Amino acid sequence: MAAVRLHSLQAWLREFAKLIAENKDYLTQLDSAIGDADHGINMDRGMRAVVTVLDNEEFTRVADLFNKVGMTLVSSVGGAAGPLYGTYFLRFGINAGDVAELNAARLGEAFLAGLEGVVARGKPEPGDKTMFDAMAPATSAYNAAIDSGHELAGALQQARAAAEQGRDDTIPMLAKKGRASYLGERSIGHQDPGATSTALLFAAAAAALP
Amino acid sequence: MAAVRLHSLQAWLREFAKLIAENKDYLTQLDSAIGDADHGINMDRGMRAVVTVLDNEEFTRVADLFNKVGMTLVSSVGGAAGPLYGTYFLRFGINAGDVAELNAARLGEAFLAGLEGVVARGKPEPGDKTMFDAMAPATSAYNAAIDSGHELAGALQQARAAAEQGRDDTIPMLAKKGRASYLGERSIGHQDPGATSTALLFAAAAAALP
Amino acid sequence: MKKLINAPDAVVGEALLGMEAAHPELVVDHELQIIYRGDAPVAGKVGVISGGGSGHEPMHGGYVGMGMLDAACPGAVFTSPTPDQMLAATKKVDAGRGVLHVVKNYTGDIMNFEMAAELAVAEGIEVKSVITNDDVAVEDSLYTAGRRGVGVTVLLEKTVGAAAEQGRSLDELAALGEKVNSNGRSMGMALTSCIVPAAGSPTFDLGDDEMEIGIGIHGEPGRYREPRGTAAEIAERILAPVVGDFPLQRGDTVLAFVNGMGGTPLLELYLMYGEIAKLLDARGIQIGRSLVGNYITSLEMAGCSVTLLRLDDELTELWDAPVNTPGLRWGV
Amino acid sequence: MKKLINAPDAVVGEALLGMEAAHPELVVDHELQIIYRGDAPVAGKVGVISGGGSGHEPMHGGYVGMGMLDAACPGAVFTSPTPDQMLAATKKVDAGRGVLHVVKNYTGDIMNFEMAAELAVAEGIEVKSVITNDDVAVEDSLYTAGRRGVGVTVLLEKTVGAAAEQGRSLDELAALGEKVNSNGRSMGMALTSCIVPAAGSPTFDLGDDEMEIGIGIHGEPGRYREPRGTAAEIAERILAPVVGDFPLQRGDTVLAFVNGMGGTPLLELYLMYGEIAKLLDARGIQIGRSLVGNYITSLEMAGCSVTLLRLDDELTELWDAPVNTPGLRWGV
Ligand SMILES: Nc1ncnc2c1ncn2[C@@H]1O[C@H](COP(=O)(O)OP(=O)(O)O)[C@@H](O)[C@H]1O
Ligand SMILES: Nc1ncnc2c1ncn2[C@@H]1O[C@H](COP(=O)(O)OP(=O)(O)O)[C@@H](O)[C@H]1O
Ligand SMILES: [Mg+2]
Ligand SMILES: [Mg+2]
Ligand SMILES: [Mg+2]
Ligand SMILES: [Mg+2]
Repeated sequence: MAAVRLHSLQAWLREFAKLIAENKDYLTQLDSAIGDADHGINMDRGMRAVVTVLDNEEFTRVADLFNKVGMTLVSSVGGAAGPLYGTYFLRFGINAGDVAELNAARLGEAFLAGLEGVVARGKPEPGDKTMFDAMAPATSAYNAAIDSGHELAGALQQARAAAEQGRDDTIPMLAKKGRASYLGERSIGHQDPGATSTALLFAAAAAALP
Repeated sequence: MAAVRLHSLQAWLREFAKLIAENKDYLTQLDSAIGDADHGINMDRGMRAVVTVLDNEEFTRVADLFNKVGMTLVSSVGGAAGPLYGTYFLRFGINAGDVAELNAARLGEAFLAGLEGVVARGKPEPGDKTMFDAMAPATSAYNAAIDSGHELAGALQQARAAAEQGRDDTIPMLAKKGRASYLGERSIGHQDPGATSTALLFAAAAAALP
Repeated sequence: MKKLINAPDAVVGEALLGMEAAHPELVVDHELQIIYRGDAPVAGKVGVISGGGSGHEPMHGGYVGMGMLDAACPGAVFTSPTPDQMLAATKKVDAGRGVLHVVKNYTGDIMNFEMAAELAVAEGIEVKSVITNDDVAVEDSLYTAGRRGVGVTVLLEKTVGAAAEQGRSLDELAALGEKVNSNGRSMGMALTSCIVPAAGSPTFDLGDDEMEIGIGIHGEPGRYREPRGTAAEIAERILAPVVGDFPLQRGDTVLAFVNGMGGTPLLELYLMYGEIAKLLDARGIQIGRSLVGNYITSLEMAGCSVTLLRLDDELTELWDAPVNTPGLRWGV
Repeated sequence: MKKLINAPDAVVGEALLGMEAAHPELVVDHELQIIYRGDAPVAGKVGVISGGGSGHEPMHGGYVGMGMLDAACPGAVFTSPTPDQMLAATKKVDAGRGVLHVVKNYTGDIMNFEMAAELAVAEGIEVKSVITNDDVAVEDSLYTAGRRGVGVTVLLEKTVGAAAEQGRSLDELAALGEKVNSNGRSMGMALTSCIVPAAGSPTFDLGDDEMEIGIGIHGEPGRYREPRGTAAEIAERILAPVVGDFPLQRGDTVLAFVNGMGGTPLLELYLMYGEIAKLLDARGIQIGRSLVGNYITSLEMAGCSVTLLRLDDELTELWDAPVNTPGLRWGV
């Protein structure tokens, strides 16, 4: 089975940065409706900082790469998304460890470690209308696909699809975490911005990792 | 020649109050363009106070009536218009004196005294784009008409026409006094609000005094 | 009209109820609409009063208190108060050493204060006036209404108020006031109009990409309109005429005052102050003291003005002297 | 977008240049974006820091100085600052007696301060946090993000800051902070939206005859929208839930704080204060202290909030204690 090399992981991050930049206004618009109109701005600031790191530093270990990415997001994003995505990548890197590549199964473990980091940091529960609602199904879908013998590319496509489904599923939810929760019933009918950026994260993975 | 009785003078003031009320927004609009958007509001506040005085007090002497009217305007209008119209009526009353009626010639003298009060208070010069530019020609026209043997009603019609002409003549003027002067060249092309209210004063006279 | 009001005509009177409730150390005459410091008249002190149209808060009511004004007379929004108010205030704050009237140079304010002074003098009170006319956006001439009084008014009320606390005479205070005025210059700009409550709609319309330079504090249109600029461009636009008018010399020390018109966030005012400080530095002008915030406003107008006051030791000391008013407070 | 800025991304950094120029008594770390009081760390004193998104000025940067905060960490507009900033500030203001973090209850602020505290503790600094969550517009529940921190934050920074000057311990200050928070409640409303500079357009649209009740300070929509009311109606709308939530009793004494959202003139805020005072009086609640003005804003949003803090002798004395910051200054 093909292993994911360091340059693919970097390509993933660059692709994520590109998708964020392309969807910056859209994410901010979604955040206008049920938040404070900055999610696209925040994520774009953070991912641009990540790209600068990728442009200027050499990495030979997955752990180093994602430790740096996580710290960069923590230091540059702020808001809720900074600690959440920052912790995601920090935990992803710690789990991946001192290696130069990941096989498909180890990638799934790293995805899960990232997800657990988000849960530890933000205490989201399923249905709270957060990025968790895209991240958890995507992670499960990926691991289930790998477990049942799919190829990396196919599994990532399933993760992407599950993330997008999870993102769409946030629309009817009543927000219980984050700023959208202040709206109570009025949060219903709006798509969660963080779930939307998480769908981009898995779209980037499906495009760049295999 | 018919004399102007106290009740006609009161009718003049009521008619002026009515015209001001009807033109309140218009005067304020004119003042928006070259001033601070309050001339109609100011004049209406003052003339409503005058009407309240007329409703509640008895007058037997012209001097008393106009002393009270002038003081009421001074106390309730503020801005530039308060002292100017206030002084106008104060001087009008002093000139008219301790009488119960005015003949046409004495009325002309009172108009002139009022005008001189405005000049003393505001130091306007002809062409400065102020109420003076309507008040001075109206006063001259009235006195010239009386001097040349016209009836009261005809002289007042000439005063009204001259005030309206003077009002229109303010349009091309470059303001040298009052707030409009801050605009310099940009004041050109706008009709002066004070000259406009003065035209109403003489329109009210033409309607109510004869 | 997006305002927190009950009825346009009631705005000033009802705001005075709030002032009174919020500041027990002040006394409000609701009938005549006058705000007094609670201990007026202050024995041995010349009284200092001011007044003008409402809508510029905290000026003037917010500057009543120890070290500034003894009384303020608010008029209707953007409309000079009446001589009745000024006369009553003058009588009440007079402790026998006379009363100084601080008057902004507007035809209405001048004429109403003039009438009040005539009446007060007739009643045997010594009155002097000091007139502020610091707005360099307006051409100065003997044959026109002359320059408007704007930002310097705040600085004058503070410094002359401090000098009054020291026990200076009416003549000395009038002279000091003229010194402050002649050492101060201002210029303002607007990004949006304001809405006079009784009028109900914006006094002027500005396109989303326009700004108005040389604006006053009453929603009067400015001297010219141009495409909206960056903060750096705007700073240069309003600072250059101010510096040039004195003209200030390298090595001069100033109090630099960046004032908000009411609708511009403090974040942006600080940003503007940074730009102004940079430009002053480039010209070799020292900033001795500074003031940033909404101190002489024009309702909810977005925009700012810059005022420079050339400082010497006397003015610096008077600026630093204790003051205890709702709008400026330190040293006590 | 009618703003005095150069570039949306540069707003906070450039405003800090202005803060530094205007307030020589403060020290600004431009790289990390931190505002310190010039004499930090203050020997023998527990450090008190806060931080949060920018756009609420004068909070928090304007509350740095003697008697309030030792440092403030501004984030991007409406975005929590990062743990780096908070960690650096914590290290710098620690004089050996620990550091109190004043945190408004927003997911982002909580998580970023949490990370900073973890890092600081790992470096051997004692850190405690006090969280403000006074906004009664938001339903409180263990299973949600809970109430937002709004107006009480200002009052807490003032009173806890005063207590820190007295030399109280970190534990005592944390306990005092909780006391302040649990004795304070707020509710806000908006007449217009604000515009986040980087977003460039209003966060929400409100019809000319609508208002939004239960608004936060980040342009978040409120709890409900209704036809625009009079000041008296609005006062009742926002005061009733505040009073009811405590609930306050006849005879209670409060600090009544009417706060402007940034775009509403002070004239109107005083008018609102008058309405609030009337309603409190009718309920038999005494006003012990008051505060009226723009203290915790939401850029140029028009609207206001009301905060009540139940006072006892301790809180009153701490409120009255000397303070010397750009945003609040008295007694020195
Ligand atoms: N407690 C939480 N757990 C997980 N995700 C959360 C939590 N709170 C907020 N989020 C996510 O963060 C997103 C908002 O991010 P962003 O707008 O950048 O931060 P902020 O809300 O501080 O402005 C939300 O759309 C949601 O998906
Ligand atoms: N010095 C002056 N002499 C005569 N009339 C004047 C003078 N200054 C202003 N005016 C008149 O006053 C009018 C403005 O009145 P108003 O709007 O009520 O007062 P303000 O300018 O104080 O707002 C002007 O249109 C002009 O006709
Ligand atoms: Mg957000
Ligand atoms: Mg006017
Ligand atoms: Mg006026
Ligand atoms: Mg945010």
